[in-house]
Amino acid sequence: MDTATVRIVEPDGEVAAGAPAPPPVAELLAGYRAMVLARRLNEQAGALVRQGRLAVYPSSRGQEACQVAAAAVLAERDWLFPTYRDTAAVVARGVDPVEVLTLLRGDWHCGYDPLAHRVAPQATPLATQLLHAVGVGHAARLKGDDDVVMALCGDGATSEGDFHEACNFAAVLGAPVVFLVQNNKYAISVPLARQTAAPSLAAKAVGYGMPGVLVDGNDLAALTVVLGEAVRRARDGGGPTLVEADTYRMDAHTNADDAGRYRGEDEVAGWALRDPLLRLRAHLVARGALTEQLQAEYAAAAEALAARTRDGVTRGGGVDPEEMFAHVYATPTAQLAEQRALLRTELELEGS
Amino acid sequence: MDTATVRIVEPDGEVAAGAPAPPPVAELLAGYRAMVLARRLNEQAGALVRQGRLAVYPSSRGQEACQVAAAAVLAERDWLFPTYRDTAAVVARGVDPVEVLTLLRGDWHCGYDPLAHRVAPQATPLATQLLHAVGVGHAARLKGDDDVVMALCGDGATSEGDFHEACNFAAVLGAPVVFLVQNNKYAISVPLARQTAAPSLAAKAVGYGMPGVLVDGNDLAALTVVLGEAVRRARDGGGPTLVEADTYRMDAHTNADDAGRYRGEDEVAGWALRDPLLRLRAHLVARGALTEQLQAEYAAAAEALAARTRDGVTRGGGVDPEEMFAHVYATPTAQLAEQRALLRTELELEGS
Amino acid sequence: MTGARKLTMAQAINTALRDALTADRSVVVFGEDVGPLGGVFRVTDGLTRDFGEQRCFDTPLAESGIVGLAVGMAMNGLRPVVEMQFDAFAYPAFEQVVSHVAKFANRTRGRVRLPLVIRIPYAGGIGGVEHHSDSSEAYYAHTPGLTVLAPATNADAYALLRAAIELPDPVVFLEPKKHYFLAEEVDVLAPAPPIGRAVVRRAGRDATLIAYGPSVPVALAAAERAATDGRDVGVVDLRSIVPFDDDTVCAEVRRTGRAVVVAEAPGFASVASEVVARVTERCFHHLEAPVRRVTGFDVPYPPPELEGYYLPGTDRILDVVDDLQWDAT
Amino acid sequence: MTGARKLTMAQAINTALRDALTADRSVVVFGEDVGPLGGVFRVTDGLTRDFGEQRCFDTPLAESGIVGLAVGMAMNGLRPVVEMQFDAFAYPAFEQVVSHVAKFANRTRGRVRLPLVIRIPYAGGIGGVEHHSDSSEAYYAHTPGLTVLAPATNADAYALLRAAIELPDPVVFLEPKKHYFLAEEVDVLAPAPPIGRAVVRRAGRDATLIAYGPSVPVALAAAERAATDGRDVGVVDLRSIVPFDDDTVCAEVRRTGRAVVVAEAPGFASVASEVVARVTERCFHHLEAPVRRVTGFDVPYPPPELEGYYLPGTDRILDVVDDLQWDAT
Ligand SMILES: Cc1ncc(C[n+]2csc(CCOP(=O)(O)OP(=O)(O)O)c2C)c(N)n1
Ligand SMILES: Cc1ncc(C[n+]2csc(CCOP(=O)(O)OP(=O)(O)O)c2C)c(N)n1
Ligand SMILES: [Mg+2]
Ligand SMILES: [Mg+2]
Repeated sequence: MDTATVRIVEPDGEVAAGAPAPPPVAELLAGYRAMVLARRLNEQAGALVRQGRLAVYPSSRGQEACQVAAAAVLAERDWLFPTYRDTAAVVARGVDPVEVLTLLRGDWHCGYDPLAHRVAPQATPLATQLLHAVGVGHAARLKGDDDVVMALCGDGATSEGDFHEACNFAAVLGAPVVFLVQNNKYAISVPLARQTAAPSLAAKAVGYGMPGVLVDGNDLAALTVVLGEAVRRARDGGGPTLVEADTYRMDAHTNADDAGRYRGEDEVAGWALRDPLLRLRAHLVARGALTEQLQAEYAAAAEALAARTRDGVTRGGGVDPEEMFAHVYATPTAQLAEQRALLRTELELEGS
Repeated sequence: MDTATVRIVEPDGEVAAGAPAPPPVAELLAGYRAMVLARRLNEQAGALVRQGRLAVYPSSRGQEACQVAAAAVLAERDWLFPTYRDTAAVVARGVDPVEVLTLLRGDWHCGYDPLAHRVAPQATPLATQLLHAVGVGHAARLKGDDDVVMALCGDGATSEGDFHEACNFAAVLGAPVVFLVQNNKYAISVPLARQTAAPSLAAKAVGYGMPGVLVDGNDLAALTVVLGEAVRRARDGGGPTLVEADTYRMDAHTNADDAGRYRGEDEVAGWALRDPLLRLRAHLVARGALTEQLQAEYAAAAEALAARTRDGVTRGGGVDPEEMFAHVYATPTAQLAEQRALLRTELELEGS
Repeated sequence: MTGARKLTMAQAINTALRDALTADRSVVVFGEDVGPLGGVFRVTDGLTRDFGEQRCFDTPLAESGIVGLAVGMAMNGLRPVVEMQFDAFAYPAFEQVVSHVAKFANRTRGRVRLPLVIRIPYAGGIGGVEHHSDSSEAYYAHTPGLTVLAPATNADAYALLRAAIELPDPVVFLEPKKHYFLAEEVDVLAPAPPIGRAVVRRAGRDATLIAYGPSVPVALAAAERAATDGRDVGVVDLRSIVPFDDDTVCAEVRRTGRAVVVAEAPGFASVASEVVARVTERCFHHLEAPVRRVTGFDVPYPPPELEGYYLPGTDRILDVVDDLQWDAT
Repeated sequence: MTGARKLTMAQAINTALRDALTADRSVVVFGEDVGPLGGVFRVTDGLTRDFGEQRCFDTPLAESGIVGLAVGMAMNGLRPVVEMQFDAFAYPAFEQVVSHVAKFANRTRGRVRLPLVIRIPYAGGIGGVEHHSDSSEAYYAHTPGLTVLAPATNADAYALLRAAIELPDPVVFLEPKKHYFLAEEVDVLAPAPPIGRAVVRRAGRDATLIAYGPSVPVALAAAERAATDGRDVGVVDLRSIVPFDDDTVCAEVRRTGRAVVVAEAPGFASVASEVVARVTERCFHHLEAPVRRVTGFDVPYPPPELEGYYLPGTDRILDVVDDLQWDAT
């Protein structure tokens, strides 16, 4: 396998020497716009946590290129399997942010309709969702559909047994899955060096007999090309690909985390220079494609998204205690009906 | 990583062109002797199953070179982690065959003292024991010991999550473990092609950042060199190695299996030509090292082993129903004491 | 018209799988060795040959992988029926079962139901070495969101598996492996019992034995022996552990006033504990004696030579029945 | 001399780990984020700094790996204390726990005992999102070979963890995470209660509440409220689920004739079921009413906004106490 990192746009916005052809400028503009929105969403969600409107928020600040590219390369009939950190990717895929944040607001475990959007619930138990992704992809093939599945996980999650089983199943079945590992260098506090001794996470592809690609995860252009290619291969029956995106988590793991305990400010500052937005902006401005006016439009769209998110989350959905019993089985068991009645009686007594 | 198969002695007994230096002839003779014993043990155990003395026996016929080499390269202070199929390796390590077969006779789960022999119980839940091996190795290092651990598993077991976690933990911790995968081409009925799409199982080492070696698993000389080298590296602080032995299970999975359902006689016949015993015998006879007299001595030793095994297993150990309660906790709980008393009363009533 | 024939439980389940594969294109079967070999118990014998590799296939050897794959396939419109080779080899899939299979419908407000079946050959009595005889039902029964079935007859094995495959919710289907090779009359055309209904296998006036799966024939044998001692003991077969049929069970116990729960699993925090607890809560004033348990001991399943001492047998059951404070009446 | 100071439960456990690391060179601590970060609950705060990387270290992110590593290290003479980050994230280790941790000593006729401790922050009440509030004790309690402890006070957390680390057998140590940041008086020099002993937290004449872990303070609060209503209700804190202290529990119940078991976990086939079953079996003729349960509902743990409706609270407990057939007396 090729162990060089695929990069198209350098941190300063220049095109890398010998790089693959970048995507069309319209695509890059759309991607830049989506990153502006994603960044704003990360900030807004952080603010909602500080205001006590969200219980917690795992931010993807610094990883917006991955978030946007993962959604952008998919067709509508394709599937996205996100983790708790991939709120921005789910929103980029078109799901309403207030529905997405239902989970973190604490109203319900998943606030959107996974089948309507072809977006799985944001997975918490690490790497488990990768197997579901393989199942969805394999089922598509059995049914004669050419849908592709984009499955996300972090660097830490690659250590779990389920990561191994998912990659292996996908390769043996030839399932149409693109595994995108966002290597943001930490699993909460644990640095990559304690996670693996491999030369790269992409190198793990060798052990499964599938292509592995290491890509600059802060370079939207490169991500779009690499992931787009992997999606095409999967759609054409070429099986799965493992893509490692070299990126960085700029914020703490969540608001509850104290990143100062395990990493220095210098390191973070170094990665700020590789920011995915600044880089693409410099590139598009230099090409004359990103005008002041467009920038203002994107900023306005981002504010509108933030406002909609803030209002929706603040308004809240209202919860129904009895919903606890509603979905556990298609037809509630006698036991659950009894327990639900008990709770109802309690609530009525309280209310009276 | 190097993907060529390491081979020293060809199936016809000739030394392979460009092969590494073979081990000293005395070592090869000892190895040949041990293989003769291992083969005889496999046959004897099979006979005991047919006679109803053993409940089941997973034979390693065809894999005797792996069985013998895995034990032979270890120092006394090293550890062996065998599976259900590695009875011959455990016996080659010096454990009494009757104690080893206690498990398959049905008297108790493990009939030998794992700590006295530094041989773990034969593992049934696939790949789980590999993690224990890493733990033993890492503990040795923390205690300042330079013991090495030899951990065995099959090709099928490499698909389990625990295989992945064990390799990864070993590599990250730099644990002194040699993982020996006996790729005997089948996991019960499932052929290798349904197990992995990788070019080889040894190639999985890349994803863990450890050396991976593919070796002819029917060539005792090559196994001794490759495993010996891996043990030395581990002892010297060089960390783990993944060794794939290319071999074949000549018998059915166990006596309960019907191999005709999933593989042809041709395939089996082809592998008979690569038999590990015939090959080394041809080699040693050609070198003039293996005399008729030595052959007779080995055969006699094998018969003695078989007789001892047969007699011991046939005699049986006698079981004590109350032993069920004896070891669950160091100090029996009040609940277990009560249950034990109940059983004792029942037995007394029956006896009276 | 009747579909009655003599079938072993392995054959009954094989027939159920065949009939389901035939009736519904979305049914798929997979697991370890279920393809050309037909499973280590031959339960899937001939399915790959007759329905093709796409409908019945071998997977790589990884149980979490198998269950996780089934979750995804169920999300995408199929009805997977997976086999765990033995009870203890389902444990690697525990996280997938507890954190996903059981919770997906609830998590998604019912939008993503997972119509999948996890078949588990379970329990002992076959002289298996360690890890081949666990009674693991308590782990599943304690996990909300799972339907847990344990047939005791070959007819129920057929009918309940058909119903399980049709259910929109995930089912853990526990097959008492010691029954696999015993033949019984099975009428595949007989009306199927609804999931969640226990059945009175033997009416009795004096006491009620409550059992499921492999313990049902043991309970029936005990009742038979009790009858020769002049005691009229009934047997209820739960069939479904979750949902639980309180009505059938409690009706019997209220009538007899005495009950013993029989199960192979270790008794502590078990399904048997639950039966004792809920029957006592509901029938307290009808009880002449405490509801008792005859279960496996609280030890790891013993080696083959000792399993006869471990398993609840008729003697042990009758001793406890004898102990149900008959003098007091 | 006294070692009394105000400590949160996180600090009490941190102190226990420190004292154990100091007392015994063979103790090692590892898991996810337990090193420099000090654990997501700061329970291992400062251990790597003070005892070095060899004694307290971060592992790769894999729970089966962590427990499997601990098994091997215990085989080779060390005493590992591992942390599972949250209850539901211990499920990937289930096979290692059930098939090895619980069975190794029995498998090897006591020749290889595994003196290891698996610490699990468990249960709810902290507003955690899905998978962060499971009460998973039944899975472990049902598995023979495990010792299962659930402290309810900071003093017990200290003393029981010290005892658990010294025990030659494996222990599942359940830490009620909602207690982590509540301070209480802890005397680290106080004589430690033996493992397997329940304690009467409050004597009562009329009825007995039986609880453990996070439900103990809830039971005590309910008893307090009952007292103002003129009912003298006692509280037993199990502390140890396995082994179970029948003597202490049954002595109380025989005295009061009425009992209610309180626990957060779903009730079906749970530890609470076991308590009902065994208390009923042993105290039947002393009971004025059936032993009842106030437990979590048989649903997946709900989202934060609903957990208040799910958790057993004082109202629900008092309703059930009121229902204990007082008229009959
Ligand atoms: C099975 C499991 N174990 C532990 C956790 C707790 N946990 C949540 S996030 C996290 C770190 C994950 O790191 P990584 O995979 O790199 O993703 P990132 O958070 O960096 O995006 C851990 C340990 C979990 N969610 N699931
Ligand atoms: C976790 C687990 N799953 C399933 C099994 C049942 N089983 C026993 S041996 C076997 C095949 C193993 O194949 P392989 O690893 O290639 O070893 P071999 O038997 O060929 O030596 C299976 C599936 C098991 N023992 N453990
Ligand atoms: Mg990360
Ligand atoms: Mg094999």
